[in-house]
Amino acid sequence: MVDIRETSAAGGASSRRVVPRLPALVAGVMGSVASPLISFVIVLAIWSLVSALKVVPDAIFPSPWSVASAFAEMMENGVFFSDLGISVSRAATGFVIGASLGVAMGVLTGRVAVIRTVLNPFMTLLRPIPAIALVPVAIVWFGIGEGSKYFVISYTVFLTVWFNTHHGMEYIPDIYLRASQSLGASRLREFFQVVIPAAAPHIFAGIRLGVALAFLSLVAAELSGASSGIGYRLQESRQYIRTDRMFALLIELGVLGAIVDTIVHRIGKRIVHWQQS
Amino acid sequence: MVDIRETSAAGGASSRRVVPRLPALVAGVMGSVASPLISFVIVLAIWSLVSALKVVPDAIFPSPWSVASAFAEMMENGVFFSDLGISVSRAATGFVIGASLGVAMGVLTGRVAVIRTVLNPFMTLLRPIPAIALVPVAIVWFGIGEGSKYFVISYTVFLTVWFNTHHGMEYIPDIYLRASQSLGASRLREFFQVVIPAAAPHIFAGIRLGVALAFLSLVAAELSGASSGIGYRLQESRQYIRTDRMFALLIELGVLGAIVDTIVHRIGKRIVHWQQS
Amino acid sequence: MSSNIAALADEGRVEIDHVSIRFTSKKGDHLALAETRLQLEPGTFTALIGPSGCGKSTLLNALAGFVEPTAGQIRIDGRPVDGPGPNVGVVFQQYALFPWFTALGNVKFALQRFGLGKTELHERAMAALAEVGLETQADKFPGQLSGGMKQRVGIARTLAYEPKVLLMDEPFGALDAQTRREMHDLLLRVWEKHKATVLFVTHDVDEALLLADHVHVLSRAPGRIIRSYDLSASRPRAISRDFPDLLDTREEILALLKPEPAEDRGDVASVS
Amino acid sequence: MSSNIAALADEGRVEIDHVSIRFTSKKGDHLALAETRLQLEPGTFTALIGPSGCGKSTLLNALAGFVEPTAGQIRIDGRPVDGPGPNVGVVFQQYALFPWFTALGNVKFALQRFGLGKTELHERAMAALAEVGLETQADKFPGQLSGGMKQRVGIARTLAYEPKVLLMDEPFGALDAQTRREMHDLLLRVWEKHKATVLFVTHDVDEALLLADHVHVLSRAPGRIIRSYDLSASRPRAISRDFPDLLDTREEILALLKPEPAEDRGDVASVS
Amino acid sequence: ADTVNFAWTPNPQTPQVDVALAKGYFEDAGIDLNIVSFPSGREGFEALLGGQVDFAFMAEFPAVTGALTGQDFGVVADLARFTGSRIIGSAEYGQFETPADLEGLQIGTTLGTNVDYYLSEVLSGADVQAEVINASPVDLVSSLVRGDIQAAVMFPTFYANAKSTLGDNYRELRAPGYQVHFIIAASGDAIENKQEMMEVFLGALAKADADVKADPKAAMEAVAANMKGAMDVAAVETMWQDVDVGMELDDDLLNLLVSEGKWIVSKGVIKADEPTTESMRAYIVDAPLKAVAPSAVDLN
Ligand SMILES: Nc1ncnc2c1ncn2[C@@H]1O[C@H](COP(=O)(O)OP(=O)(O)OP(=O)(O)O)[C@@H](O)[C@H]1O
Ligand SMILES: Nc1ncnc2c1ncn2[C@@H]1O[C@H](COP(=O)(O)OP(=O)(O)OP(=O)(O)O)[C@@H](O)[C@H]1O
Ligand SMILES: [Mg+2]
Ligand SMILES: [Mg+2]
Repeated sequence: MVDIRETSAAGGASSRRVVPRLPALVAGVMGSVASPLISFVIVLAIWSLVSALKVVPDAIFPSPWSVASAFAEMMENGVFFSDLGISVSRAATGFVIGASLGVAMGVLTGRVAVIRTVLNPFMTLLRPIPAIALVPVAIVWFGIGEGSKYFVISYTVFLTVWFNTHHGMEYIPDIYLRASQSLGASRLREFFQVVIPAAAPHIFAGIRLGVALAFLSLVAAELSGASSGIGYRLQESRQYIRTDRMFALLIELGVLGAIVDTIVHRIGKRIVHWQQS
Repeated sequence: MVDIRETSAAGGASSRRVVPRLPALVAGVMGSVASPLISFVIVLAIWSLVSALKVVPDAIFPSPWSVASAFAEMMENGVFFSDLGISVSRAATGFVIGASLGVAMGVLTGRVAVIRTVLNPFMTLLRPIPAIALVPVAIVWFGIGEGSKYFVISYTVFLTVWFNTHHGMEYIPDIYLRASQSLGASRLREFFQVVIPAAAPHIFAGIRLGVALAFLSLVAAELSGASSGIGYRLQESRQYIRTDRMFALLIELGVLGAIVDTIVHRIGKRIVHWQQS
Repeated sequence: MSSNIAALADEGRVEIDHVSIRFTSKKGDHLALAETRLQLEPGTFTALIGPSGCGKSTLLNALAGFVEPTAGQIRIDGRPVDGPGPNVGVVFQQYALFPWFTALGNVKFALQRFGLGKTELHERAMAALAEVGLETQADKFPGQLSGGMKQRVGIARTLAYEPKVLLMDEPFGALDAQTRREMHDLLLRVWEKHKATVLFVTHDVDEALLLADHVHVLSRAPGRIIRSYDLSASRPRAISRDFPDLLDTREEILALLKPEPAEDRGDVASVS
Repeated sequence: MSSNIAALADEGRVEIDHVSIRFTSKKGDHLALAETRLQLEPGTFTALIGPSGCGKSTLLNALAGFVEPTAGQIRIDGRPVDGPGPNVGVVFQQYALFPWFTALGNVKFALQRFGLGKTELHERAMAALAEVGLETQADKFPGQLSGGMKQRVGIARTLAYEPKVLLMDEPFGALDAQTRREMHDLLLRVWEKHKATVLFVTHDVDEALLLADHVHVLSRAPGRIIRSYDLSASRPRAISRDFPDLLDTREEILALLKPEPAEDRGDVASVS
Repeated sequence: ADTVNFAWTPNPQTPQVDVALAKGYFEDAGIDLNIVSFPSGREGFEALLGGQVDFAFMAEFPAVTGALTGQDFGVVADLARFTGSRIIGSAEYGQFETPADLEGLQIGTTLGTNVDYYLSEVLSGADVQAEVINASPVDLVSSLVRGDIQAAVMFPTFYANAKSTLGDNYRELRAPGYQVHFIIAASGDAIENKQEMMEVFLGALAKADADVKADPKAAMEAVAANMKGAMDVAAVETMWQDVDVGMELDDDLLNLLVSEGKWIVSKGVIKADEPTTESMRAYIVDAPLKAVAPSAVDLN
C-alpha cells in the first residue's frame, strides 16, 4: 500500500518509459481509457461462462444477469440510494475521525520520544485485533446507534493511518532536517515546511489505505444496530438467501471503494506533485 | 504501513539522530528494553482503575484480574495451546498462499503492461470487498473444511501484498533500470539483480502488512465451519458472553500478531539492510 | 581482455541528426537543447563543453536512449536508438550505483556479460577496482563511500563493461586533482585499447584539451554547438608551451564561454 | 542587508579540539578522520584540500553538528556543538534542496528568519536567485533543474541566510568555469560584507588559492592536516605572475597531493 | 462406511444427537459421522445448500426462506420445540406483564430471524406499536443494559445470560404465539440419491429419541457433557421445562412454515408467490422418518 514515487532523474514529457519492454503497439492500444473496459469485458465473459456451465446452482453463484436484475430491483424500490447515502455518510464520518486521530497520533509518536515510548507497544498490540472482534465491545461502549459504527470504522482507519504517518515521520531523510536546522528554522517551521511535506507521501499512502479500510469495515460496523446501509443489506440478503443481491451489493461496495480510492489518489498526486517530477 | 528508510547521508555509528529534540536523559532512561514495560504498566493501571470504578458491569468490561483468570482457565484445560496451534497453522498457510500469489501477481502487473491492463481494474474493485462478506461464498467454493479458511485469509493477504508489490515494481527509480540496461543486463538479470532488490523495501512492507492481516482475518475465517482456533473461541465466548475470555483472546491475538510482526520486521531489516546504511 | 566486440574499428558510429529536445510541463514548453547535428566516428574521443543548464546532460540522456528527442533522430551504427542498450555505456552524473551491492558487486554486475568463471569474475572485478584505487574498499556499500569513491566505482563499473560507445557526464567532477589525473590515464589507456567511441561532458576546458580528439562548445541555454575544434596533438599532452596549439584553443574556448564582452577581471588562471 | 548578527567581528570562532572520527560497522572500525586540531578565527576564509575519501566531508559534517566526533570537541564561540543550529550555514555536497518547494521557495525558506513582509521576502529571494543567475528559473522545482542549477540554488539559499559560520562542501563542483568564476565573486562579496567565518572544501587548488586566507592540506585517508599555508595576497587574485607567492604555494600543494615520488608525467597544467 | 457430514453445534435442544453420539449409535449403524460446527443454524443451512453437508440442524425459519427461494433441500425431522419464547425487558422501563406494556418502546431483535417473526406476531396480535431495532444476537443483552433498547427478543441461548446480567431488573413477558421448531434438513442430493443413508441416520436418532424419553436425566448429562462446561446439568434441566423434546413431523410444523412464509413474503425482500400448504408440504420429506418411526409422522 505504498505509493512512494522516487524522483526520477529525467522526468519530463519526452522521458522514455524504461519499464515495459513491450511492443509499443499493444501498449498503445490499451490506453488508460480502454483498459478498465477490456478488463471488465473479460471478467464478465468468464463469469457468464462459469454460471452458464451451472457447476454450482444459480442461488449460490448467480449469473451476471440475475445480479443485474437484483441491482435494478434495488434501484427501483429506492433501497439502493438510501443504503448508499447512509453507508457513505458512516464511512465518511468514521474515516474523518480515524484519519485525523491517526495523523495526529502518528505525528506525536513519530516525533516525540516519550509518547512513542509509552504508546507504540500498545499500538503494536492493537494492530492484530480485528474490528469485528471489537464490535461487541463497541456496542457496550458506544451504544447500538451510530456511535458504535463510527467507532468500528474509525478504529480500523486510525490504526492504519497512524502506522503510516508514524513511519513517514520517523524516516524523514536526515538531509532535509539537517538543511532545515542549519537554516535556523524554528521547530514550528521545521514541522510544517519540512517534516510534513517530507512525510506527505507516506501520510497520503496511509490515507488512501484508510479510505479503502473505511469501506472494508462498513460490513462489520453494520452488523449490529443497523437497519439500513450496504452492510446491513448484505446481512439481510444473506438471511433471505438472496445471493444475487449479495453479489450486486459486493459489486456496489467494490465500485464505490474504487471510485473514492481513485479520487483520493488523484488528489494525493496533485498535492504531493513533486514526487513525480 | 510504509517502512521505507531513506539512505541517510551520514549514517554510521556516531551519526547524530536529528529527530527527537528531547532532553537526552529522558530518552536515555526509556531505552528499548524498558519501553514496552512502561507502556504496559500504564495501560494496566488505567484498565484496573476503570474497571474498579465499575461504570460498566464486570460482565461487560472485565477487570484485568478476571481476564487473567480466564486466561489461566484456558491454559489449564488445554484449549489455549490447541487453539493457538491450529490458528497459527491456518494463518501461516493462508499467509504463505496469499503472499506468494501476491508477490507473483504484483510482479506480473507491475512489469507486464498487458496483464496490468487486464487485471488492475478488477483488483481495484476487489480491494474494498471485505473478507467477511466473502465467507459464505468461500464455504460454497472451498468447502467447510480448512479450504474456506485458507481462502479467506489468503484473499486478504493476497490483495495487500499484491498492491505493495505492484507499486514497488512500478516505481523503481529509473536510474537503476537505466544503469542496468546500459550495462547490458539480460531481462532475467535485470529482474533478479535490479528490479527485485529495488522493489524489496516495498515488497517487505507488503509482507509485513500481510502478516498482520493474516491474523486480522483469522476471526472472519473461523466464523464458519470451525470448532477450534482463536477466532472460533472468540465467537464461542461471545455467544456465552464470556467477556473475560473474549478479552483474554483478544490480548492473545494482539501479542501473537505483535511477536510475528517483530520477527518479520527484523528479518526484513536484515535482508534490505542497505536502506539504512 | 577477452571480449573484442569494441575492437572492430568500424563499430560505434554515432549520428545525431537534427536533434532537438523540449520538456513540457504545466507552465509551458522549455527548449532544453536546440537543433543539433553531430557525427562521432568510431573510436574517436569527443568532449562537450558548455555553460550550466545548456542541455549537455539532456543530450547525453538522449544518446543513451533515456530521453526521446522531440525532433530528429539519433543513430548508432545506422540503427535508431529506441531505448537504453548494451552498446552504449554510461558513466552517470549521479553515480547510479546499486545500493544493494557492494562496490565489488557493482563491478561484478557489469562483468557478468562476459560469462566468466567465479574466480575470474572476482579477479577481474578486483582488478577494475584496483585501477581506480579502491581495492581496499571493495566490500563497502555505496552508502559508506565518499562522493569521490562512489564516482570512481561508477567509472570502474562502466569501463569494465567495455562498451562500443562510452558516454560520460562530468565523470571526474567530485575528484581531487591527483585522482583525476590518474583517472585520465586510466580512461586513455582503456580507450586506446578498445577504441570505443567516447563522448565526454566536462566543465574543465583543460581536461577536454588533454583528452579529446574533438571538442564542441555549446552556447548558453537552449544549447547548440557554436564552435568545434579538432585536436591532433599526440598524447600524453600537457597544457604547456610544448603544445602551443592547445594553449591557443584554450584561450579561444575560455573567451567563448564568457558571455560578457571579455573584461579582464584577472581572476582567470591566465597563463602568460 | 537588514540583519547584522554576522557583522559582529568577534563572532564565529570555530575551535576543532583534538577531534577524530571513526565509523563502526559490522566489518569493524574505520578511522575516517585522524586527530585534528584547528582554529578558525572570526571572519576568516579557510580552504581544506585533500585526496578523495580523506575525511573532508566528515569533518564538515561534524562542524555542522550532523556527526558526533568519536574523540575531542568542537566549539563555536566557546559553546560545544551538540547538533545542527542556526549559527552554522551549510552548502551541501548533495544540494539538499527541498523538492516540495520551487527554487524560489527554497530561498524564501532561508529568508524567513528575518521576519520580512511578503513583498520584501519575495524581492529578496528573487534578488538572491538573480545573483546566482537563476532569476528565470525561480518557479522550477528541483527535479526540473540541471545539476549546476541545483547547486546554485543551494548556494543562494545558504548565502541569503547570512550565517556566522559558513561551511561549503565542494560547492562549485558541478559548475562550468564561467559560472564558477561568477560564484567566486559572489561568495567573496557576501563574505566581505558579513565577515562570516568560511570553511571551504575543494579539489581545485587554484580555487583555494584564489579565495582563502588559510589553506590546509590533508593527508590520504585517514586524513589529518599535513601542511598549512597563510595567504596574505590582496584580492582579487589571479594565478599568474602578478602573484608569485601563489604560484609557489600552488606548486608545493600539487607536489604534496602527489603520493608517488613526483615523477613529471607532463599532464599537469604546469605553468611555465 | 459412508461419511455423513452433519452441520451441528452442541446445544441444549437436540438431546437425540448427544445421546446417539454418546452411545455410538451412528457407528453401530455403520455411519462415519463428521460433525461440522457453525455459529448459527443458518450458516449450517448455507453449507447444506452449497452441497458441503448432508444434514443440517437448525430452526425452522431458514428453511422457510429456502423454500420460498426454491432451494433444493427437504425437512426430514423435527427434533424438539421450544415453548418458552419470551420478550425480555428491564424493570427500569416497565413491568412487562402484558403485550400492551410494549407500547412505544424500542425493542431490539435480530431482523430476518425467527425472533423477529415472533415479535411481530406478538405486536400485531395485541395491536401494539413499538420501534423494532436490529441488533446481532450477541449484542442484545448489552444494549439492554445500556438502555439503548428497553426490551429485547432474543434466541433462547441468551436467556440465562440476560437474566444474570440484568439481575433484579430482569423482567420477562411470555406472550404465546410461537414455538421454535428444531429441525433437521437434508440436502437435495441426499434426498434424491441416498435414501438408505437417510434412513440409517434418522434410525440412529430415533433410537436415541426413545432413550431420551426413557431416561431424561441421562440425556441431560450427555447434553451438558457436550456443552463443555457452558451449561451444567441443572441449567439444562431448567431449560427443558420449556422444551418439548421428541422426534416428529406433523401439521403444526407445516402450518408454521406457511405462516412464516406469508410473513416473509409480506416483507418484500424475497420475490415469491404467497406460500400455500401444498407448496410448503413439498419441502417436508417424511418418507425416511416414516420408514424408521411410523408413529412420529402425522401429516395429512
Ligand atoms: N525533467 C525536466 N523537466 C523540465 N526541465 C528540465 C528537466 N531536466 C532538465 N530540464 C531543463 O533542461 C535544461 C538543460 O538541463 P541539463 O540537465 O541538460 O543541463 P546541463 O547542460 O547538464 O547542465 P549542468 O552543467 O548544470 O549539469 C535546463 O534548463 C533544465 O532546467
Ligand atoms: N556512513 C559511513 N559509514 C562508514 N564509512 C563512512 C561513512 N561515511 C563516510 N565513510 C568513510 O569515511 C571516509 C571519509 O569519507 P568522506 O566522505 O569524509 O571523504 P571526503 O574527504 O569527503 O571524500 P570526497 O572528496 O571523495 O568527497 C571514507 O573512507 C568513507 O568510506
Ligand atoms: Mg548536467
Ligand atoms: Mg566529500
